[in-house]
Amino acid sequence: MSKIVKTATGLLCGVVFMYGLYIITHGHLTPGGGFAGGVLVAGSFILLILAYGSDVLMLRKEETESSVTESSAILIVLILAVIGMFAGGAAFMNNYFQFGEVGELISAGVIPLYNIFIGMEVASALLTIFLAFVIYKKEVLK
Amino acid sequence: MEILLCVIILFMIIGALYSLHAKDLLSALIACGIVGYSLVICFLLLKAPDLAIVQIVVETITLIFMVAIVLNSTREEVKKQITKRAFVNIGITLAVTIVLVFSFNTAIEALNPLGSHTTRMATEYIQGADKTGSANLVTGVLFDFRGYDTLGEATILFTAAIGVLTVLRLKGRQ
Amino acid sequence: MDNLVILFVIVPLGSAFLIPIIGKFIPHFQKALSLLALLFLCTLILNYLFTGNSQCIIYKVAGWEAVENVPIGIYLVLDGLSAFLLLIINSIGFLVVFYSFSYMRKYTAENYFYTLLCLMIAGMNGVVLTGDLFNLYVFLEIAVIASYALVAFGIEKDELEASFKYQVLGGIASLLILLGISLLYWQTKTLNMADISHVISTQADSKTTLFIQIILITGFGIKGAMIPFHAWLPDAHSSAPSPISSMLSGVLIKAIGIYAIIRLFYNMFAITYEIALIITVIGTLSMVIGGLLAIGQWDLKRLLAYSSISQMGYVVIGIGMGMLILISNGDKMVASMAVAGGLFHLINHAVFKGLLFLNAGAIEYATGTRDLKQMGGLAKDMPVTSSTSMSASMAISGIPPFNGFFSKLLIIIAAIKGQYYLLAALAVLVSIITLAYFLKFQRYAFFNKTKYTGSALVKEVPFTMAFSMIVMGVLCLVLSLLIFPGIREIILSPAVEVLMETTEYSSKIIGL
Amino acid sequence: MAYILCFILFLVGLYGVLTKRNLIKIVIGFSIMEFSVFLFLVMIGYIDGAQAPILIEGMKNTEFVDPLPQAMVLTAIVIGLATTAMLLAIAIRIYKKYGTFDITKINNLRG
Repeated sequence: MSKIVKTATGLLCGVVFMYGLYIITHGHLTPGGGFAGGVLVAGSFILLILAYGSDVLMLRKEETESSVTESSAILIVLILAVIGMFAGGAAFMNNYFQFGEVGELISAGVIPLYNIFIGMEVASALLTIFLAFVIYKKEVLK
Repeated sequence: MEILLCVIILFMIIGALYSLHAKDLLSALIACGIVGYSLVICFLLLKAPDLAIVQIVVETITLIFMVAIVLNSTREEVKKQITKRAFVNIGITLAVTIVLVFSFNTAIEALNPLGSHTTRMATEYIQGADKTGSANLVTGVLFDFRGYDTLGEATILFTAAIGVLTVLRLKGRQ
Repeated sequence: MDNLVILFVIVPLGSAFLIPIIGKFIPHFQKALSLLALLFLCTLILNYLFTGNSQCIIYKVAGWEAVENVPIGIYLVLDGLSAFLLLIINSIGFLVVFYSFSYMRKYTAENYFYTLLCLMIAGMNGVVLTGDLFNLYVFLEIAVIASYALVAFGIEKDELEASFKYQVLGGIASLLILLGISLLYWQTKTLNMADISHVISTQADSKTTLFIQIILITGFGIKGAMIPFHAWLPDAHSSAPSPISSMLSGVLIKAIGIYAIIRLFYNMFAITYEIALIITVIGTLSMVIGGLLAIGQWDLKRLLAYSSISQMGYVVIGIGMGMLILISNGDKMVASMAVAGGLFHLINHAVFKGLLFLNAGAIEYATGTRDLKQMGGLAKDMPVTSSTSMSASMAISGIPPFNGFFSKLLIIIAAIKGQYYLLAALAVLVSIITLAYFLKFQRYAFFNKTKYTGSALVKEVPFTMAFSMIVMGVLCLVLSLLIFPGIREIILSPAVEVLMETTEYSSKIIGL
Repeated sequence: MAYILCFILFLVGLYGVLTKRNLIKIVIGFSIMEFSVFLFLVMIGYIDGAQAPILIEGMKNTEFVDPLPQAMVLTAIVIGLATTAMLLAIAIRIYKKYGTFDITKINNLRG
């Protein structure tokens, strides 16, 4: 790819990444949430890979890392949900933190935490899928 | 409102038909993408901004995946000659479609028309901002009232990632 | 016990999430964890069955209580029928995991295999536990997406093609189910199954309900491989690795296809004559055509797959006949007998068809072929496989004292008492056909002259595989005890009771 | 009327899945079926003159559209993404084995 494309992508994907983070963290206030934001974050990484390309060895390492991230993130979501069985209303998936004021950034109990970890899970899952396709095409379908 | 919606859906139907009959796979994919983006406009019209955001990013990602797969492959679809049977097939398809649409029409006659929905289970969800603390009611439903569904949904994405890794691994047997 | 209900979903999910992280560093961690998880669930459900006196447990996820008798959260319901299905899923799953220890050695990526297996079990447990329609759809998707990947696990031509076909039909089914659920939400404005049942019973209109019912029957019929929609089953079940074929045939089509049909059409919708007739006709077609198609097969696993369709036909006939008798105000005893026969055959089929697929896997493991014409004389070299498959074949063709005899007998007696003489005759006929093709299997695989010309000598399979097969072979005999009073009350009767008191389900849950 | 058009879109997708002989076209057919079901669900929850279900300060006693179908569609969109990814993975593998996406040249197995 030409230098212009690379520079432009570098700038753009930073913006996309930040926007993804904004959507994740404000999921309980504005439209969007863990899913939309997670897909955006994954999209910024995918843009980078598309523009810069990368050798297969590096990609394989990233694939392992993103799949581990994915498993850990969803495990944390499950643990957050299980904690509800012992705290507050003593039920699975219970919202056991202080609610706070509706409309504030730090409010809505566990929901922001769920949003963050679900966003992480979605981002790394999509990245894993994309990397699996790219590695497969590079190695097998030359 | 409903007329605008109908026009967009009609456009989507035409796009879908073109997409299914295009000779080149890449143009088929792009037509499918346009149908997906028209869906975003429908969501905005129907007051669902959350879904619009999710649909627009998911559609983009899906298109990237699909184009990445199709790009270096044989894109041409095999040509088929138009025979007499083709007209018979079209006739059968149209007849089945008419029967199904007619039965669907009779089935939904008694239900609320567009725009006059009432809530039963969701009444509590609409008043539930105090109970979940979330200003975005959809997020409140997703992560609190029906958080169990969302856990399942995240699990499905996890399953798909593991499944793709399984299917695309290089060597199957030792 | 109340809080333990949710463990049926959490434990397999948790192990599935842990395996990819830790399994890389510790060898054999994946096997130990999945085995322990399933053993724990087995003990849990047995504990419930033997001490819980089968009271109905309602678990409200996130603690949302109903407002003015309208449930707003997701409810999990553990009653007799769910417990019955949970017992089948987790015990067969446990034996299959044990069997896989040796069998899966020839494949790579064992971590992914056990992860997907745990996810599939979590999905099925979620489906049978849930009391919420959309939640059922979500967990059904977990189970089937895991099974799509597992069918393609060998990544050879046949596996990939079978998996694609399975995905196409399964995808259509999923979307039909989703369409049905959305129509139902439109009609009733609620998703809780008990509440839907309550709302529908107050509405006079039946055209909408009939349309929804037909869409849902089509969707779940494809998932359960009933005859007009069976095209994916023989390919998918014969291409998957053998332990997975055993799970798919023995458990998956029951948990997501038949169970959903039973639950929705007994407990959620009011029973109508048309639907009962449709279900019975579909069951009869499956039973007869599946049996006829199975005779001509020479690929061992395809033969077993077609026979699955045929045997599931028996189950559906029992269920449909029960509905027909109930709706025509027949004798309630006869109806409950038909339903008991169907459910009894369901558990029996899980055991013997699971065992037969494991046998097929063992034969493939030892000789490397699935073609019946290339086998022969294996009885001498593989005594365990031979004897267990003999017991399973006897059970499936209904020879006393094996369990298959009693369940078929119940269905046939109920058909005669309910004056469905044609059904009874067909059931007997198909039973004879079943005997014919299993005799063919026995003869060509075990008793003919040795035709196998491989390089190595044929040896008996390793211990873990043999152990699972022996346990299931013994179960084939022991399960016939379920018919006798005293034991029947623990497992079978509570499940039948749930179905017989059709509308009790909804009033029990929403408390009206 | 909109509902019927939506159902026709569903049937168009179904037609594509059942009759097309190209693996990618089948995937496209699935996407179209999914779109129609999503649209259908969101239309059910729409209420004339109601607001999007997000609380903004100074907004009291307004009517909101039903958030439950929207939450369901959000779940279903992600499920659709997952199924599409699985289908594409299998399709690319089949392409490697046979060198074509055309299903008429790929049938070892018969139902």
